[in-house]
Amino acid sequence: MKSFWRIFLVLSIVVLMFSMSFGATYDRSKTLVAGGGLWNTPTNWNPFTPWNATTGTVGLVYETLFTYDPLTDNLRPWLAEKGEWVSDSEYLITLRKGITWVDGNTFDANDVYFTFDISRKYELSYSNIWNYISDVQIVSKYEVKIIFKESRYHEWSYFLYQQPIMPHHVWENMSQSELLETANKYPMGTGMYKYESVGADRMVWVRNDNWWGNSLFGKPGPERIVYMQISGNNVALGMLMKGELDVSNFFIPGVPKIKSFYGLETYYKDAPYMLPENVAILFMDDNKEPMNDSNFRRAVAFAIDTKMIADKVYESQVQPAGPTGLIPIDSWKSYVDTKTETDYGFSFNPAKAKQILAENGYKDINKDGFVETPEGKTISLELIVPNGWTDWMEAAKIMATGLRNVGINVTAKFPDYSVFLSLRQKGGFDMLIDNASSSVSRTPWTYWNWVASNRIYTDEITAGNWGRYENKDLFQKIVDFNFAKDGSAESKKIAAEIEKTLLEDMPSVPLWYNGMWFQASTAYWTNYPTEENPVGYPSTWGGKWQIGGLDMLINLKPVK
Amino acid sequence: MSFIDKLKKNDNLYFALRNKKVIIGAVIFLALLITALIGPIIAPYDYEEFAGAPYANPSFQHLMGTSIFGRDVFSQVLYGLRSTFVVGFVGGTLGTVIGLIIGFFAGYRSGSMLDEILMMMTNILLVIPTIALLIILSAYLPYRGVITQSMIIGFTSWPWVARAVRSQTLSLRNKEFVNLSRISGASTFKIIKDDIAYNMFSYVFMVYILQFAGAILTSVSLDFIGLGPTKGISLGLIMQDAVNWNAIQLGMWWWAILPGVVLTVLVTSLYFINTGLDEVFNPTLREM
Amino acid sequence: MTEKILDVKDLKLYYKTLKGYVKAIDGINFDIKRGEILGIAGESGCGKSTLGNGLILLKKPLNYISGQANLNGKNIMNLKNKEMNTLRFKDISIIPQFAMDAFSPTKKIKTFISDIVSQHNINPDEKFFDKVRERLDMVNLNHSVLNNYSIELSGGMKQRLVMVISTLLDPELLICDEVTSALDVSSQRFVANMIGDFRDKKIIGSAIFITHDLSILYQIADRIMVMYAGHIAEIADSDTIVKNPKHPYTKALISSLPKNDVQYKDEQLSGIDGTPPNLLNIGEGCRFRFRCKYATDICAKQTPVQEEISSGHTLACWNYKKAGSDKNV
Amino acid sequence: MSETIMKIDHLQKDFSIGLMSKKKVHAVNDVSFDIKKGEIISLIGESGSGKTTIGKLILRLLRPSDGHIYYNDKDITTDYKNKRDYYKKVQGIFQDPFASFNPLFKIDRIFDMIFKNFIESDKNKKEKINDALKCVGMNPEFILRKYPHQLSGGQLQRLLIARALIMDVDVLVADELISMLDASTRIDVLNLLASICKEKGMAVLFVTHDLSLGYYISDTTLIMHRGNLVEKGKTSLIYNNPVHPYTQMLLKSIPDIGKRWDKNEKFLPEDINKKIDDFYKNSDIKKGFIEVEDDHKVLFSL
Repeated sequence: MKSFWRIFLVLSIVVLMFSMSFGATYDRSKTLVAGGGLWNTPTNWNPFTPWNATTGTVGLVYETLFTYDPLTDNLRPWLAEKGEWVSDSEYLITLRKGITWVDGNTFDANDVYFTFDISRKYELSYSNIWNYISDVQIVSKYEVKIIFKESRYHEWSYFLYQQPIMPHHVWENMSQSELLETANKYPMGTGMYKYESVGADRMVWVRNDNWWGNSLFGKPGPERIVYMQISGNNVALGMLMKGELDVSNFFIPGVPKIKSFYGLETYYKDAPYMLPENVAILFMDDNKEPMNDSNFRRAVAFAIDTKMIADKVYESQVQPAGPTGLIPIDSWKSYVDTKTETDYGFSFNPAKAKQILAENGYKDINKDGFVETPEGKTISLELIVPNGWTDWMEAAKIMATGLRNVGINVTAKFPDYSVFLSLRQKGGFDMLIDNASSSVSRTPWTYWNWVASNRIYTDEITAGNWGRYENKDLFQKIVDFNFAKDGSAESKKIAAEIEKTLLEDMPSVPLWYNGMWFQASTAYWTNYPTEENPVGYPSTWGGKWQIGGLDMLINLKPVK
Repeated sequence: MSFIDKLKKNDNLYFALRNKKVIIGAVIFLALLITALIGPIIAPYDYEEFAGAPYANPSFQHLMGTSIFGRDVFSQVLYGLRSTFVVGFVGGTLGTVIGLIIGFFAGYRSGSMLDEILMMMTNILLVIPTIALLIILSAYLPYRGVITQSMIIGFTSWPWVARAVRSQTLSLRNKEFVNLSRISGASTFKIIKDDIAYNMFSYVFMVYILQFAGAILTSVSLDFIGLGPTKGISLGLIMQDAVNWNAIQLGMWWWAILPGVVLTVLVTSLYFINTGLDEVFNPTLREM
Repeated sequence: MTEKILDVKDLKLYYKTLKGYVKAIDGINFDIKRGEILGIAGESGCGKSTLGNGLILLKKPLNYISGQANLNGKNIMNLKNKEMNTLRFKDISIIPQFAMDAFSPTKKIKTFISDIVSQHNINPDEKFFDKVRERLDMVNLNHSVLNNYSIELSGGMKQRLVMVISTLLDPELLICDEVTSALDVSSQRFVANMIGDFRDKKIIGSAIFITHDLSILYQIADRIMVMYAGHIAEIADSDTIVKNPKHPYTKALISSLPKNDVQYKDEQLSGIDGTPPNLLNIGEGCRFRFRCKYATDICAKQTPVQEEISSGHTLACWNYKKAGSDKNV
Repeated sequence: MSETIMKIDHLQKDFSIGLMSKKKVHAVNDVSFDIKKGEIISLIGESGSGKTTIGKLILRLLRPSDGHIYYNDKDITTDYKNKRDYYKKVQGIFQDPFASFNPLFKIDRIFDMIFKNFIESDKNKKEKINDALKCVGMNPEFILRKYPHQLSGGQLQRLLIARALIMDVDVLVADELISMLDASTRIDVLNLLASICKEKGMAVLFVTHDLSLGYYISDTTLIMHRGNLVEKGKTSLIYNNPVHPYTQMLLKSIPDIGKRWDKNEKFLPEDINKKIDDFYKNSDIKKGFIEVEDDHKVLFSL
């Protein structure tokens, strides 16, 4: 008994200290509590390894030359005042004047030069830009010129709002390994927020009141952002209901049903509630029978009831994908060739699926209810999604049922994520669903470059095209598209050809547009981005602040 | 001799059939077992079928309501109960049998090197949590079915059976009737069979019941933290689904709670049988 | 010597089982006077331990059916457990069978004692332990045993410790249930004598000494009560019981005991044929009649009543006169 | 009464404490005695004296650490494997009659086992059993085909005696045979045992802690103390003229019915060890196990 009390006492002291050190309470009316983009205790703020960095490191602290708003297709100068192609192979960046780093140093061309130059010197995540640029030059204190070997217009436009600029006076003397391995605690940037503190389950950012953009764009509403690590969507929902969480970027079942009871906002008031963010795609292994037959693959496409998935699994929080898979945002929509879509597109049509199968020799020979290959081999396929990805598991079950209904024997299976990853990268699966790099962007090139990536000639692949669909002609067209100026007639022509090939050959099937999951509580903040008030793309995920998250912060207004 | 007289001659059976706890437990258990066996026949829907409107309260059409997708929870429970029984039978049997064999040999050869080694193994396994083992195993197994899960539970749950059986064997081995058999020229095998194994039967039977219940509970907790079967359905998976899909926050108590109630009833029935049998086998507790 | 500490009247204590009642104590009458040691003897299952335990704590499945057990004039059978708690240890205490196995192996004796008395709202301070040491002296135990663990002590030492602990509050009545049975002969004598010592020094008021071993009882008990199958056969002072028993059962029992001058090759003692009856749902009648050679019709029909045949000598037998005249039992 | 059938020769049994430990306990230390045909020997000692161990050694349920046991001049400690012939003639009965029967089987099993393993033909099996049961005073009809829990302790012990009868054994080790029995029945069991000895010439090693019963039944008495045999000889000699202080103390502490203990005598069991030590120290004239009179030996020093 005595020892019990002793343990109890020690525990309570520990708990108390824990809550004192991390549970500092902030004035809620000046604090934004967010969640959905933090899955571990924050331990890294290194902009050179953005995939490890705590959300906000890029965007809130380190800023990019441009930002991008997918709602308006606006590539907006941010650190840059402007950027333009001064010739076919030269891009001149003019920087804003009067920007300082938080430590008081002036932000200027040297920092931009450093950011480019360091990736030439060292092997960094963005060093591949040196595949197509040949030099970077300081023109003046606020002007930098990039010289191109190859004018990859599309890739470049994406890079402009992806790459944060680093302060050269902090980083220039570091070795490659130092640069890549530092946790960079207390990151020092030019951005609207600064590192304040960190807890086991949270990251606290405090507003930089001297931010250079206050006069240009407006001062961000929240004095602090407490970014919570929330273990799952059910916890997030509970917090939203109680007003403990202001902005959630989780997929939360039931939101359509209850949002009005708890004063929750979503981007659209009614279905589809969420903006589209990326495309869930069905990949089929092109090196295996019968998935190596494009007719079979087309039949599969016709057999999937994506509307049912959207309605049942997502309660209409997502939209079924169009045949091209291109998300209907301006930058991608403008490249959809409607004629190609009509001529070669597909939709849920079991009869058509059966017809395609029958026409191409897939018949049920052994009368087990499922078709065999034209050579008479039985077909028994697995459709895999990671175990625990509950929405996809449900979707996969519906897909498998649909496929079985047209005579294709498919079972939905749920390996653990590590097993899934290994199968995805090394091959050996039959069918899988993935959405890894299909996010909205400045250009559909990012989508095609992933869904039909030409980097498939290694044992392990990481760049997409998981089915290892090989079509050199298509690969070349995607390269050509990159070289064609955005919006040019040529680029549209190439886009139509790419779409045609993908639809005819159907190496992968676009399924639905995963949402930019966003639910906001109006307990403390208002003026969130919505359909009527499209002030930003409401994302707080790592790497997405500069495509609208920053705008959301600038526009937030306290309730009181 | 009438049936009742015959019954009275077999004390254990006689008292078991007079023990309210055993009767109640057994009736519930058998009812659930039968339900599980004929589940797919009486289930109004398939467990993956979108049977009706989502968010539906329990009604005559959906005895346990529907899930967020409109699946019939009652049908899911009927199917899930089967897997739960499979886990209990396979996991419980495996755990008991392994524990029995190891505990038996360790006990019969107590003090020997064999005993030391077996017990060291047992003690090591005893402190390694099942969950840790499962996490490691899951990296090697692409999928886990109900059977795989049951086997894993069985292979990790035997140590305490082994310890208990060892001490039982040890105490039986020192009983004087063992010595009497020895000086009566009985073979070692016969002594092990008649004098030790038979006398452990009631004990082992109770251990088995506890293992059965334990396997079910372990499977549910594994299901719940996402280490459950990656295919099929079980009561644990239904509950995990309910939690994952916010049934509690969304007020769908029937989805989250009713499968749990069924499970609780099942496990409780086993504990009823167990405590009841404890009274039956242990004459000092026979009175009620 | 006339004040009755315990007065038991027609007491019935039955075990309730699924098959019916086991009539373990079935209408017994006796009393204990202050300063007296009453020995209770009988074969296993005769109800002697049931009686001892029943007086202290009625625990299921043992049920109180009827009758009285008046401790200092108060019927303790009707007391609620809470009220009984205030009496236990202080007014009535017990050394149960196997008590010496009850020591916790992980606790030092001193801690063990502290824990026990704390439960009875006694502060185990040094003053208290001074008293404990005083008592240890009395039973010839070294003070250092307090710092020992129970496994370091022999059975006899443990039994003496139990004795000290259960009499710390100077109980009026101490019930000793088979306290010598598990001991070696050499310890038996000391422990048995201790009971008498404690009584003489007025540490305990009086005692009930339960054992199956009549020869031990003869050494220490003032009076002996012989029980058979839930009934009392005979109560008398110990010399009378041993040398001039009247009840056929007592006679047979005494004559079956080995004497220090009888060897098999010279003279053969004899036991009692048969076994005690099953007490489950047993009916009327003398329960010894199945083994009794004087049994007549009445023995099967009517339970013999306890009858005081001379001062302080009570027995329950229809035919004791016939038996009494028979020398060759 | 003179033919020696079993010879216990410098028997030693050590138990090591724990598997790894080198510490040893001498459970039986250099014990020698003879068993003659038809003789009843009581082996008396308190708990832990090693008396039960000797019984188990003779029944070959334990292996001796040293010393020998000769049965009909054959050293049975060297051919440890061949037990069947030995068990035909040397048998045991154990302390707890209830624990001596496997509760799941009918009591007939103890007879079935011996018929199967020791007796060549099953011929007359039923008769032999019935005769033996009658001999121990039991009615076969009421006894056979019952389960152990349906019988009393006395009946069970008689069954075990009947079992030895059927086998017609030479030596019976009776370990605390009657200690679990009630006073009213124990004397009958003892009488039965003694009468069989006389009739059949069976020798009994009567292992007990009860001195008065030992006196009643035995011809020869052995007193054990902590693994050592401290006094042995004719029963009447030992009881009337105990020499070893331990024997003296034991005899003083038996409760004797009809004779009360001397209340004034300070009796402290703790004193005994000192007394024994003094006895050994002061007896320097006599060394070892020495005859003090005919058929009466005493241990004078270790």
